[in-house]
Amino acid sequence: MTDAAADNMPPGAGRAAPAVETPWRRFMADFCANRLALFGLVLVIVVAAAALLAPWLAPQNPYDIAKLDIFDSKMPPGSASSDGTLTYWLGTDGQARDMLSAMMYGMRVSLLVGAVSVVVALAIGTVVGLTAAFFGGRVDAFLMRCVDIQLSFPAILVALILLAVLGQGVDKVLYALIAVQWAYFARAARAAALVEREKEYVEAARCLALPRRRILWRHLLPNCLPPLIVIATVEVAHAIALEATLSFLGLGVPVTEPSLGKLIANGFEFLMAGKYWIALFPGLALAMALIGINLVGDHLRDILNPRNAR
Amino acid sequence: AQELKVGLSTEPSSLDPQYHNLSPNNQIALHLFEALVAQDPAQNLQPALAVSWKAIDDTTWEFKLREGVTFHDGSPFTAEDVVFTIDRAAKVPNAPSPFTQFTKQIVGIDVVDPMTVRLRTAAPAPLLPVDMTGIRIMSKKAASGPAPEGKTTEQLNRGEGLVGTGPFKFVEWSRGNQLVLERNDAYWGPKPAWKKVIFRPLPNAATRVAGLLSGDVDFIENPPTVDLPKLASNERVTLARALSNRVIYIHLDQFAEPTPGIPDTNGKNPLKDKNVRHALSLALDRTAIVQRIMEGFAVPAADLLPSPMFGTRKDTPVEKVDVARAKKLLADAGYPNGFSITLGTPNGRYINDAKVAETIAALWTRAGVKTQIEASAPPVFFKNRDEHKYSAYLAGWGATTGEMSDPLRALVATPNRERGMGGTNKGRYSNPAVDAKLVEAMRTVDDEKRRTLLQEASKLAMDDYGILPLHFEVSVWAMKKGLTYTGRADQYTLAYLVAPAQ
Amino acid sequence: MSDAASPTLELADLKTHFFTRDGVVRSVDGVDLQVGAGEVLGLVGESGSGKSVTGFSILGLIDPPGRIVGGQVLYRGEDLVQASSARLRALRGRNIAMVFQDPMMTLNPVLRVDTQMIEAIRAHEAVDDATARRRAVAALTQVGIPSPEARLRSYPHQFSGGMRQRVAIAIALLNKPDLIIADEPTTALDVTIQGQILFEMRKLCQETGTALIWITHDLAVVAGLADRIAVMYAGRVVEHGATAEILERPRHPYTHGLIGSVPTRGHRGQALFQIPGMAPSPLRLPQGCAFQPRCTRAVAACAAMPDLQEIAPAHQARCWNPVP
Amino acid sequence: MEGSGSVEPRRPAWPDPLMASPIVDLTGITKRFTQRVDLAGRIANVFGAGLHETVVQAVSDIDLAIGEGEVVGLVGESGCGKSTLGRMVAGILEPSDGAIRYRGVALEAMTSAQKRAWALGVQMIFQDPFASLNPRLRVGETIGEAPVVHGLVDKGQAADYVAELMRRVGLDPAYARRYPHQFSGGQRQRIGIARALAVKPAFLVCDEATAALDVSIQAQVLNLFMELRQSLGLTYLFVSHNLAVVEHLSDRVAIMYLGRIVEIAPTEALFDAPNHPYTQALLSEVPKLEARRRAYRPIEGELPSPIDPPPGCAFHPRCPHAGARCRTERPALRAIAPGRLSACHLNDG
Amino acid sequence: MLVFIIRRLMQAVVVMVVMSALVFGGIYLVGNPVTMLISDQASEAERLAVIRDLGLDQPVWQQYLTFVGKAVVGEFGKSFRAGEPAMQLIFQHMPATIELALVAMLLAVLVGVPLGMYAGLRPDSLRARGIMTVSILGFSLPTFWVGLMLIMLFAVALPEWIPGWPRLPSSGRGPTVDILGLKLSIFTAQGWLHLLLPAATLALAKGALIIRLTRAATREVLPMDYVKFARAKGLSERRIVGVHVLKNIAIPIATVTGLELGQVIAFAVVTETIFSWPGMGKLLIDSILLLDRPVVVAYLVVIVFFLVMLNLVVDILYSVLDPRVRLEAQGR
Ligand SMILES: Nc1ncnc2c1ncn2[C@@H]1O[C@H](COP(=O)(O)OP(=O)(O)OP(=O)(O)O)[C@@H](O)[C@H]1O
Ligand SMILES: Nc1ncnc2c1ncn2[C@@H]1O[C@H](COP(=O)(O)OP(=O)(O)OP(=O)(O)O)[C@@H](O)[C@H]1O
Ligand SMILES: [Mg+2]
Ligand SMILES: [Mg+2]
Repeated sequence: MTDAAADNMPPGAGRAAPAVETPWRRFMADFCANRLALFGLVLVIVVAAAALLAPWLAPQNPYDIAKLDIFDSKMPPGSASSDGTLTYWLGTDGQARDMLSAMMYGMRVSLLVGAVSVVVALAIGTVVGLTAAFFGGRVDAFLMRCVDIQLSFPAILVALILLAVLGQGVDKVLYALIAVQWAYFARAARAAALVEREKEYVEAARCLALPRRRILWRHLLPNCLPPLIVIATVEVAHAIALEATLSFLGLGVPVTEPSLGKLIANGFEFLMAGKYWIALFPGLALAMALIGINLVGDHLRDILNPRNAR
Repeated sequence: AQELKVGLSTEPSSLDPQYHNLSPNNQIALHLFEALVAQDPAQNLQPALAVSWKAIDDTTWEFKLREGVTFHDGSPFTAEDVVFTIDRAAKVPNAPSPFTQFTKQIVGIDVVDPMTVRLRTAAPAPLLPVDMTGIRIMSKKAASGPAPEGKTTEQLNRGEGLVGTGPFKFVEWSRGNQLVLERNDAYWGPKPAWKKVIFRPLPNAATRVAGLLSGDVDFIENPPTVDLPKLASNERVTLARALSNRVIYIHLDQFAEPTPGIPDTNGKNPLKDKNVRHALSLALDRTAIVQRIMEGFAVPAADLLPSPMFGTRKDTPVEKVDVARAKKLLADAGYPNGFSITLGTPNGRYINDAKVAETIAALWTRAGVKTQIEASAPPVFFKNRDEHKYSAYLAGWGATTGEMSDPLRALVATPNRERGMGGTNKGRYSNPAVDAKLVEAMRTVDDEKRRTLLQEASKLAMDDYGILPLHFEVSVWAMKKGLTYTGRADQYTLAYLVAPAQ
Repeated sequence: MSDAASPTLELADLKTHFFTRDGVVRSVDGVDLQVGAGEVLGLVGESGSGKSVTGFSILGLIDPPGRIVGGQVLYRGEDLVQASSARLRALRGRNIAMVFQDPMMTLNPVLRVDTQMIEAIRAHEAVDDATARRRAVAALTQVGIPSPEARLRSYPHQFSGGMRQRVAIAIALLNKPDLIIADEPTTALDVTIQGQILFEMRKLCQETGTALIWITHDLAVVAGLADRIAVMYAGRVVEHGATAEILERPRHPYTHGLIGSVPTRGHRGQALFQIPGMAPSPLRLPQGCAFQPRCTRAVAACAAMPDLQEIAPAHQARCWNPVP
Repeated sequence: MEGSGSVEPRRPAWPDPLMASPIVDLTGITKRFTQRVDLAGRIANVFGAGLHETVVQAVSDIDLAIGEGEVVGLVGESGCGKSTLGRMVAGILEPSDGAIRYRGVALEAMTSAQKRAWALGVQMIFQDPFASLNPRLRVGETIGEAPVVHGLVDKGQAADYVAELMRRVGLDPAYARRYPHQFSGGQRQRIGIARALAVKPAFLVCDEATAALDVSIQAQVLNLFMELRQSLGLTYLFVSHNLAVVEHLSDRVAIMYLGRIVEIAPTEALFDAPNHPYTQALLSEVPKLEARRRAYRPIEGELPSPIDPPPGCAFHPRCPHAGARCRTERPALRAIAPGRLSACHLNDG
Repeated sequence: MLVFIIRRLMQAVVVMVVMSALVFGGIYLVGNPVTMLISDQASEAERLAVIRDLGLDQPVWQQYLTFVGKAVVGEFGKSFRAGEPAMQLIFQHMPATIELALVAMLLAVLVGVPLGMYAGLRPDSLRARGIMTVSILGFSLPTFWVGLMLIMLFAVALPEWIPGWPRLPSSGRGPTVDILGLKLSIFTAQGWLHLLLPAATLALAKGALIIRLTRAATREVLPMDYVKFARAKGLSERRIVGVHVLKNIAIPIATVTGLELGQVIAFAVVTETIFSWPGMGKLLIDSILLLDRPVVVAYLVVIVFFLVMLNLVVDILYSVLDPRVRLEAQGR
């Protein structure tokens, strides 16, 4: 039995292959191995690009009310505007906004709300969770009771109540979403930190008399991040969906700067009237974004899961 | 025709006919109870439990009651029931919107004989018969109880003591789910066509329409305007419509200086200038709003009440949109570059309110007044409005009494709490001439004189652009083919008026 | 019992490979072994040398992406590689039993011990519950668990590590198998507990004539237990012979080095013998003799794979240049 | 029930020549892990739940002095408190009771400079070669971090310093930019050693430092330890349950049982003639290459729980020689021969 | 166990106090409920009378203290809008929500667990991949949009396109039957028809979650030594999957199902809005929009209590399913 493929390994050489394999490269290689996840990533990139570049790509600025011509409202897809300057490829809504533009701008709001709320919640939650785990004792008990209380309440209710109190507005939605999410991250961060804290490399760092802060941020934090990143990706999707839901219920963003959720809510009225495009297209866009993010998150979970780590 | 299923946009908050003065409650109460005086679809007064009424002197009204009417429980209807009911209105605790507003002028009730009552008032009360349309007579026998008010609201909600003379009897109510009524076969008037009526709350407009299309319900109120073109062309569906007494208007802050929401005029309030108000009115393309946003189910307004109603004028042309002139007026007023303004609007209180506001914003912006809208949930909007946080806001007013004094008093009279004037005049428009005519009218029992006074008062206010009427809502009902309904100005959905088509 | 001439189990050129994303892992790449009734075979090798995979291959318990790609597993002359899955299942636990390394993990934590024992009996025999229970009690007594009736109703977590391993062994013994494959059953245990278990296992095999394959990476453990030792390296048996032969006269340089690198009495403070380098990745095995890159005695011939040759009576080694 | 701890001499009766200046000196070291009852628990107790604190006495009343350059082996079954003791010596855990002296200075009396000297002077080598390295740091950073933070080397020279250390433990300095996952277990253990050496320690606590390694790799690491001891004059506390390894490396061996040292003696003496019945049993238990086909009665029973240790001599339930006294009175750790201490009533004759 | 219950109850009390205070202050800030309740025609005197009647003239902290004082003896005030005790309103609406949530969860479990196990047992099969892709859709799509599309499809489009296709009711609850004083619709065929779409909407997301959870749990359990050991004992595959694997994955599934039930009840707010389902969630939304504070606060109190009880039940269930867990010892 001959092994043609097997090549000799120099004695003492590290197991793995070419040059320096950074965790990042390893991660990318793992990531790209799954086609579904790549597809998800492409979806996310397309959606994000459409959102980010909306001011340059969108045929119309749907937030500029002076530009809206009421006589162009509720045009089916493919109609030309009454002044003949542009074609509404996806139709217009009840306010004569070009659906395509409105969706791109709406996606901006949705993504912004999702991303910003998650980033802030992640930051808050991580600090709280790590602090609780690292210091333990009363600090831990207090912080975790707060988290428990927050988590004993379904997100949508907290957000509903908060928004009812705060009123409408993108910023208010952000506050509500952050308030809803930080606790997840705090708990996850604490759980991860408790596991990591017991690992011997932390003990080694303490043995080397490294300053606490350094241990916390340089040793603990980076190793607690993977599960948090997984949660964060999925939470972005959650946040976007939650914002859409809140807007749908009439408690989210203001009507003049509709997010995708608000667009769908607007379209809901038109559904029975046969003006399907007003609810359908933003819904599809939202679904695309969420599916993309979830696909990516799903796969991230697989490859960042320490159980699956090789 | 056995059963009629009706989809309501708003469920009654209570079945107590004297708890909450609110359309959804009143329209249900009208099935079970009757008032002394009724209103026809155009809100003209009609005899009901009273066959006739007349003013005996300036402060006394006499009502002759209908003979041979029995309550659902078989007991006869008499003057005692009227006394009991009018008394009870003031005793219902925690009433969020009490019925005393209809009875507060009454200082005494005299039972002349079992079929005659006299209501005495402190001051001349020309509108007392109108007020009496809001007081639905309960059975003294059935609704008495240990509590001061007799049967409590809670008991009535359960159906205890819920005994009237109306065309339907109560069967069951499961809040949020359905209210079931059955025909009162002993009803004195025309018998309803339906043995049983089921009201289902379907607050979501789209679901309501879906319910109708899927046959879940036979009849719905307030189908969303967007669906109307499609429903109108659907041969399985019939529409009924009626011009309502509700005007949608824009109020402009004509008091505060500086006024919130206009940041760029160095503290000056441009809205105090009639030219500016005129310009804003000229910029409004009311026809476009009615056509595109309201799908044609509204009527452009030039006054606060639609024309044939009491106190309205015949010759009130709707302001034609004229952007050029608006710009010129603005320039004349010293704002050649316009200014910025925030327009407040509730979101979900009136038909398409926020959408209309958005359109207005676009229209004004084109005329040079850069407009932002601030749409809020109704409670927030009303709070802000009451705290004078808007320099301009969109709202609506339904004249339940169906005559002109009602909107004038509420919307354009100089605010005065004690006299109950200008309660909803949050733009704080004040015109002594209007006030004078109005006060005069309200003291006048003679209908013709009063009508003229009211016409004059409203003309003064309209010509001054003290308030900008937009349109009158058209109420719409949709039903499956084979039913008919006469639309009502008071927007009530009354199952006993639904009839199978011949 | 069967006649001594035909071994209970014989592996002939067994090959089990894992087809992973990174390539083919030749975990077991041509293993020949046999074990007879009442005999104890020690299977020794460093981590990753393929001991466990060999054990699992015998019972057909290789999970995808792994597959037996060649060779034979002859149980009393029957090739289990070709056997149907029903046949394999009938053999498992009844004729060939297995004990695993981690006593914490081998018993299902949510099932009571009696459930797990009785199901093992009833999977092979239609006996009533009472009989099965009696046999379970007997098996527990056999492995030295005090008050077995009461302990039967316990959950695994209520046992200590040593006790749990005894329960696992009792389960293996339930159906009186001909062969037990024990995959490092004492590695996770303390020395004192390991001592108890080794002692009992040997007693049991002697009493029942059961053949035993004892997998371990610790030569010292099999020194006192096994009749014969097979040393594995990179998926192949590199040396095989009677225990005393192997320990006293190791002929393969790897075995030789392995024995040299174990600290022993009387050499305190002296440098241990050191095999240079480390075990090759099973993904990239060197050509020819897998040990050649680390071997001090490597010669040109080592570029080709040597066969397992008889070097002395009942002593085989896979080497071109064995230690004299 | 109470042990005779109070009458027991605090210092070993027999002065060890090596002990002239112990580098680390432990007296009466005890470590308890306490699980408290929280508010809810206290309320529950009002209703008669009867909850109380659980105390794990992981390490009890240990006296141990380790001389400069000495290698002390610490042996015992799993859970007997070896790691806990090692971590207290390394300063990662604080003892609940007792005093630690480093180079003659008691912990409480230390200046902050002395504290740092102790913190850096005693380093640990860990068991798990996978968990003991931060997977997100390059090997060079892992090794070079502490000396830079503590100002032992300049940032600029760190790379050279790291290269030097890597060579010292037998790693190719070219691998400094790699991540831990790219190394084998033995190599990782070398990285761990280099990391410890980077702060120029005098004392290494090796907690099962070779337990996770294959025999052939273990030999390499053991050789490295011995080589470092020679070249750097290091002192070791070598924690292990592998008697053969301990015997190979240590000058003195301490046997622990349930949080206490039951016997401590120079290696040769201990292995030639174990005194304590537990030591005897342990030694007979160890499989040896030389021993073929042993026939012996293994030690009965298992290690009791440290939450609820048996009274008297903790070993008496498993001890073949246990008498009535063993069940009630805890034997003191006493000198039985020069340099040898044992805690057994049998020695009293 | 006792400690556990006490801990939960303490937590519940804290949540209730925090939430009710927040809501009290919050609604006070938002607006005056009277503006929504009272008719525009009412005079100022009437307005003031209403405000006094409802106790809204007092400073908010005093209102809160009054509320707490009464709440302690179980009085949560009357709904501003309906004039009925808030609790009574909530209990009237509760059966509808619970019924919907239970049916949805049941549907999710009945569909999710088998599919999840299949996907876990054969992770590489085409069907498993299909299941997983669909499940991603399931929990990606926002509930309200799914609800809309279902209405669109089953109540409007399909019956229009395909003659004879049954039109599913898209709103309301259908006829109810009184069972032990509860009005339930699951005992009539019409009731089931009405339940179908809203329950499916809710079940889709939860079913997807359960599929993924079951799959993950199965995949985690399968490589365990005890599964291999069970094989080595010669057990049949059916017994291994049906007993050894199922019993182990039942632990996380039961736990999550229990906790998700709380989420379903909370999320019913959305579904109920779309389908005009007369449950608690709709009551809440309406009450929030109308600033009907007593109802909002009472709802929260009920929900907190419910969730805490649910958690407790889940924990107890957990300890029943997993013999390793002793509740006292748990630090949670
Ligand atoms: N499921 C699997 N997928 C891929 N490779 C595998 C799998 N199982 C085992 N291997 C590989 O097969 C080789 C042999 O593994 P095996 O478990 O038999 O080693 P071992 O000698 O038992 O080692 P240890 O002493 O660590 O138990 C290893 O290199 C391992 O990586
Ligand atoms: N942080 C802790 N909290 C509670 N108990 C602890 C803690 N750390 C250790 N223990 C307990 O202290 C005892 C001694 O533990 P230690 O880790 O020192 O034992 P060990 O001898 O090192 O065992 P092993 O050989 O398994 O490593 C054990 O019973 C352990 O359960
Ligand atoms: Mg193995
Ligand atoms: Mg340890």
